[in-house]
Amino acid sequence: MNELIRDVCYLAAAASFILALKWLSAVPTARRGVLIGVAGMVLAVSGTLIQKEIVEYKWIVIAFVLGTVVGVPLANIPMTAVPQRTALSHAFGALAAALVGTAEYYLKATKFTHFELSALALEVVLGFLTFTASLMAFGKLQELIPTRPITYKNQNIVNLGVLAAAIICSVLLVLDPTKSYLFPIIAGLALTFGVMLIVPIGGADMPTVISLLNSYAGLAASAMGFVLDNKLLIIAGALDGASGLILSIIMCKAMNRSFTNVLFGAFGQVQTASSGEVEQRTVRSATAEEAASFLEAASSVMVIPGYGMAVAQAQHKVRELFDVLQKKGVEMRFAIHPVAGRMPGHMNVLLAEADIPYDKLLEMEDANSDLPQVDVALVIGANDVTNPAARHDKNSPIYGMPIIDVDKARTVMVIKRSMNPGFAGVENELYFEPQTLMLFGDAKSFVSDLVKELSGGGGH
Amino acid sequence: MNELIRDVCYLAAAASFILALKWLSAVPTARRGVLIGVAGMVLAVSGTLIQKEIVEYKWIVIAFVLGTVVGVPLANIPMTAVPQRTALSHAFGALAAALVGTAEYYLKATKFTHFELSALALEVVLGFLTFTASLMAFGKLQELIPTRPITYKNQNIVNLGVLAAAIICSVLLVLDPTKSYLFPIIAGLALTFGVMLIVPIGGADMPTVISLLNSYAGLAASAMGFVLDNKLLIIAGALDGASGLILSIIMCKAMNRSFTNVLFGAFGQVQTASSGEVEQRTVRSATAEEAASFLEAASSVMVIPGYGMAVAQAQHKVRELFDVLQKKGVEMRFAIHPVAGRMPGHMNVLLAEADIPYDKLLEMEDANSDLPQVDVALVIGANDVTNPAARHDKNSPIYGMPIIDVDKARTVMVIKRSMNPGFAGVENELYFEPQTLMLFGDAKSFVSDLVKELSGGGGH
Amino acid sequence: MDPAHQGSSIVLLLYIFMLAAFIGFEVIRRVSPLLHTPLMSLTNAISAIAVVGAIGLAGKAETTFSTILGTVAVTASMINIVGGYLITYRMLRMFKKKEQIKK
Amino acid sequence: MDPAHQGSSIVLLLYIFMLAAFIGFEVIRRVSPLLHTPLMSLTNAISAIAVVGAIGLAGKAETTFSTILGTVAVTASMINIVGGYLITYRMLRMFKKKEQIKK
Ligand SMILES: NC(=O)c1ccc[n+]([C@@H]2O[C@H](COP(=O)([O-])OP(=O)(O)OC[C@H]3O[C@@H](n4cnc5c(N)ncnc54)[C@H](OP(=O)(O)O)[C@@H]3O)[C@@H](O)[C@H]2O)c1
Ligand SMILES: NC(=O)c1ccc[n+]([C@@H]2O[C@H](COP(=O)([O-])OP(=O)(O)OC[C@H]3O[C@@H](n4cnc5c(N)ncnc54)[C@H](OP(=O)(O)O)[C@@H]3O)[C@@H](O)[C@H]2O)c1
Repeated sequence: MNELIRDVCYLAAAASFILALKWLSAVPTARRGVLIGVAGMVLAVSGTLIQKEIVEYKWIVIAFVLGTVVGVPLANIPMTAVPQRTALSHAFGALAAALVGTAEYYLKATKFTHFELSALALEVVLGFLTFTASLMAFGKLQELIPTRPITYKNQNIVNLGVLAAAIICSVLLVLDPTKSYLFPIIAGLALTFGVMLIVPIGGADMPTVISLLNSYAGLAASAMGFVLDNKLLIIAGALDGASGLILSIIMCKAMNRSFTNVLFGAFGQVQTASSGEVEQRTVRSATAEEAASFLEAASSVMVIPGYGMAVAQAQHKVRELFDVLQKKGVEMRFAIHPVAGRMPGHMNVLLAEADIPYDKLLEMEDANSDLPQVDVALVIGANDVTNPAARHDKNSPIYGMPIIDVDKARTVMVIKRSMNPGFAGVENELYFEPQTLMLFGDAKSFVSDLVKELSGGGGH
Repeated sequence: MNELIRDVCYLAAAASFILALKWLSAVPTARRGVLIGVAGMVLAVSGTLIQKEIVEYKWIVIAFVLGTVVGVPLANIPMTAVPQRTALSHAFGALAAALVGTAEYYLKATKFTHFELSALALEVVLGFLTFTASLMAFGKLQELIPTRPITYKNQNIVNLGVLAAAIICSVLLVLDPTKSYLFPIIAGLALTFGVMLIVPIGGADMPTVISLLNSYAGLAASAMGFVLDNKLLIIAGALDGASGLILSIIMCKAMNRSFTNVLFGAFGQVQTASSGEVEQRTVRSATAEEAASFLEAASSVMVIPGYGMAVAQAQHKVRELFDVLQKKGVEMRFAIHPVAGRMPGHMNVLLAEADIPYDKLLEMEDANSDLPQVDVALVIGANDVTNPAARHDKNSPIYGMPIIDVDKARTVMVIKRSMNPGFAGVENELYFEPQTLMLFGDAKSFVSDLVKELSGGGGH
Repeated sequence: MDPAHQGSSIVLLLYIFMLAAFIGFEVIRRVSPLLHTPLMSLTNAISAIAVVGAIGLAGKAETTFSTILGTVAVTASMINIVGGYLITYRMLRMFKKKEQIKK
Repeated sequence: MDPAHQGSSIVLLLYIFMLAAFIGFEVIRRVSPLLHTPLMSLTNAISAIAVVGAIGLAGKAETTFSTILGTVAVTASMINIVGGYLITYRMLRMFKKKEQIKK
């Protein structure tokens, strides 16, 4: 009887998760998606708790309380910290899968079939490597450890060697499950490989990696499902695996990098900018006062936010700018590049946090078709996603990456702190165009100066 | 070993069918969809043929040959006969499912579990009722039997009684599988119910019914999958079931009828037109020559094809009209109502058959936003889908059905044979509008007259 | 065939049905109205998958009755397979863009 | 656990995996880029479904070792469940249309 209830709960939970993702696909239904996702999880947990094999609730309750106590603050971090939070929680998810796999092995190693043992080995290897890799990614994003890529000779060969060793040990274990001394070796190799995988990758490349790690964590859960003969785990894991994979593919496409290039560790290679001609070019810079007068005179303004806006936490000031311009009858919209910032959709959440209506956020294609009619394009802390070299300079490392064509606007203003390049490490020729004005300063304080100028001007 | 190969074949076949439907969703990939569908079927059949239980190939080969000999001509019918062909093939599909279920019952009635027997009963009931219902639908569409709905008092109660009797017998059989005398009764009741279901439905309502029958045939195959523990059958059946259901929902929506209304047999009730005011109104009619001069003078023409074009097989003449107008620099496009004709997508295939480029076919919404800029709206054998009463006359049986707003065009010309109403049986007030010209005649011969006038005129 | 195993097997089949039905709805909702008629004939061909069960009957040669029923069922399914795929392909060949027709 | 049954069971699980992965790809490909960050946190919460396996370990109390590992795993999953759903909901609450903000 309990089994039947559990089976029904699990079936309903699987359906709920599918609906959750389906409803998340558009803003009007998205919240409903989260609620049904919660319902699915409640069903899954309840269905498990009522099983008669569960004889001891003490530790479960303690773990629930502990998890909630840690989980709630982790949900209330500032939006700019979302990338590192995601990395951290992948680490937790992968750890859970790895530990369950470990315990299952020691409980009934010899009772598994070859197929089940292979799934278990996959679960443990993926779990442990995702655990340390996610922790490393977290460390780099939170800048607890140096973010710059650390490379040495033959790194790829050494890394693949470690992975191969883990796989060979797994195969041996599957063939002879009693060789339990192999298990700690496999776990150790997987943990090591996780660290080594991230060492050569720069902090800025983390988002693609995190997304892949999401995929791995999902696959580990799916593998657990094969071990425990649990369809819910298989389904939920497969959904996650697909999600992570798709997001990383999207990111790769938006950066015009091949997926294999990312998969095989070529990321992290420091891309040296082709600085052949060291020709001295001039840039025009402007003060907040001058910039404000441009904005005031414009009838339409397109803001291109980037990583700098996130770092400076400037989104709330940008919202003030939006309000003050709106009062003056200037239309301000936002052009969102798919990989602006450091994770997919990064800019959208930040701007939504600052209460910017989401119908003012344009996707890249729409923004590009409007830009030639825009008076002022205001770039706030974005760099690579505006670099026209991507369109024509075949030698540029970002050649072929789709960009926001800010240079088509009548006037371009760029808020950043210096002439330093962005993530890709290449100079941005946009800054030398005749219609470009550089507004040097921290994004937050510069935008707040603009707001002051504009409201001051409005008060006259 | 053979089992493993079969399992792999089935898994691949299931994946192929899914991809087939996915690729069918857009024209550029649609043909690839059919090919992978064929591949899936070949895989499924091969995987079955290599099983060691198959000891006798003679009958299988004979059946293959017979099936091919009948199947090929059935694929080469004129496009106008597609609705009846579809009905006929639903009958074949349902028959196959019902016969397999019958044979399985007599082979091992007592070896099934309750669940399997229930699935078997469902398969047989759905199979047999879909079989006769589809044959009836075929007969009505092919006009072998009278197409008009035949109704009598308490019809719904009688019908439901037959269905209930079939269900009760099935329950008894599931509870005691040895009562094999019940089986022929169930089959008989299901066969009868299939006939009775269609008797009260008019020929014109057949498409919705056919689509539902498609859904039933799919569900019967899925039920067979539960009986035979065959996942491929479950998946393919579920895909079909979903497809039929969705298409009938789409048709219901486009006719503004509730789905429950269709499901519970309210269709077929003869809709008596509200002929309260028998006011004598005048219509303007015109000859082919006059109509041709209007077309020649226009710069844009929108053709609204309907059931009449299909009946008259006028699509090739329409294509000639298209060519001759194009030569004269007149743009001719087509506005396709979702339920124009007698099955979903009917007009699209007909026009495609006549080599009209599919980018000239507009969906209803797009056509409606363009119509106010159109010089001549040429209605060819369409009626209900152009009736403005749907927009404002709350008493009209078609009130609320989305229509093509032909009355917004500068001039409207309507080719039909008489002032008779169309499928819904209501008068079309469009014909009394001042900008409307009636072109009385058979669609094919009138269009061919138009072509003659226009090419004659071009030769002057 | 102990009941526990039967139970779990039914659940598994229900999972498969649920997932497949969901895929069906998602995929078919997105089929362009332009292609609804080919869609009907393609699903028609696919539903002839009942052939798999029919071949089993016709080939196992258990009783004359089951062999006859199986043979009829294989024939009926084969008509749908051959007819369904051919007519779908034939319809799709008709859909051409302007440029393709010019050629 | 006769091999035949094992075999069939594996195939069933593979079917489920295939169908679920297909659904995942279809559904997630259609998520608006606007919502990619909430998507990441929602899938994160869903992947905490490993809790189902972890509860089994922590509650069966078979060995001290397995209970400890199970408890840690339940805690880790619970962090993700609570944190993941809450932050997703929090993010989504931020997305407002113009009219909604005015109110
Ligand atoms: N979103 C994703 O999913 C994702 C994933 C992987 C990789 N990436 C990569 O990340 C990059 C994103 O492009 P992006 O244009 O957003 O960023 P970017 O190219 O990294 O440029 C950010 C700019 O912001 C400026 N900045 C930094 N802190 C600032 C502050 N406090 N105030 C004002 N400006 C500040 C920096 O210039 P100064 O130092 O001169 O101020 C820098 O040039 C792309 O290259 C993309 O490929 C994104
Ligand atoms: N497509 C679907 O999936 C579907 C499904 C279910 C129901 N329906 C129903 O079918 C109807 C379709 O609307 P419709 O506008 O296409 O058709 P309609 O309303 O049935 O009108 C067809 C018109 O064509 C004329 N006609 C018949 N034969 C002709 C010929 N040889 N030459 C010239 N004209 C001829 C008839 O008028 P004369 O007799 O005066 O010539 C008739 O008024 C709708 O009511 C819809 O609800 C469609």
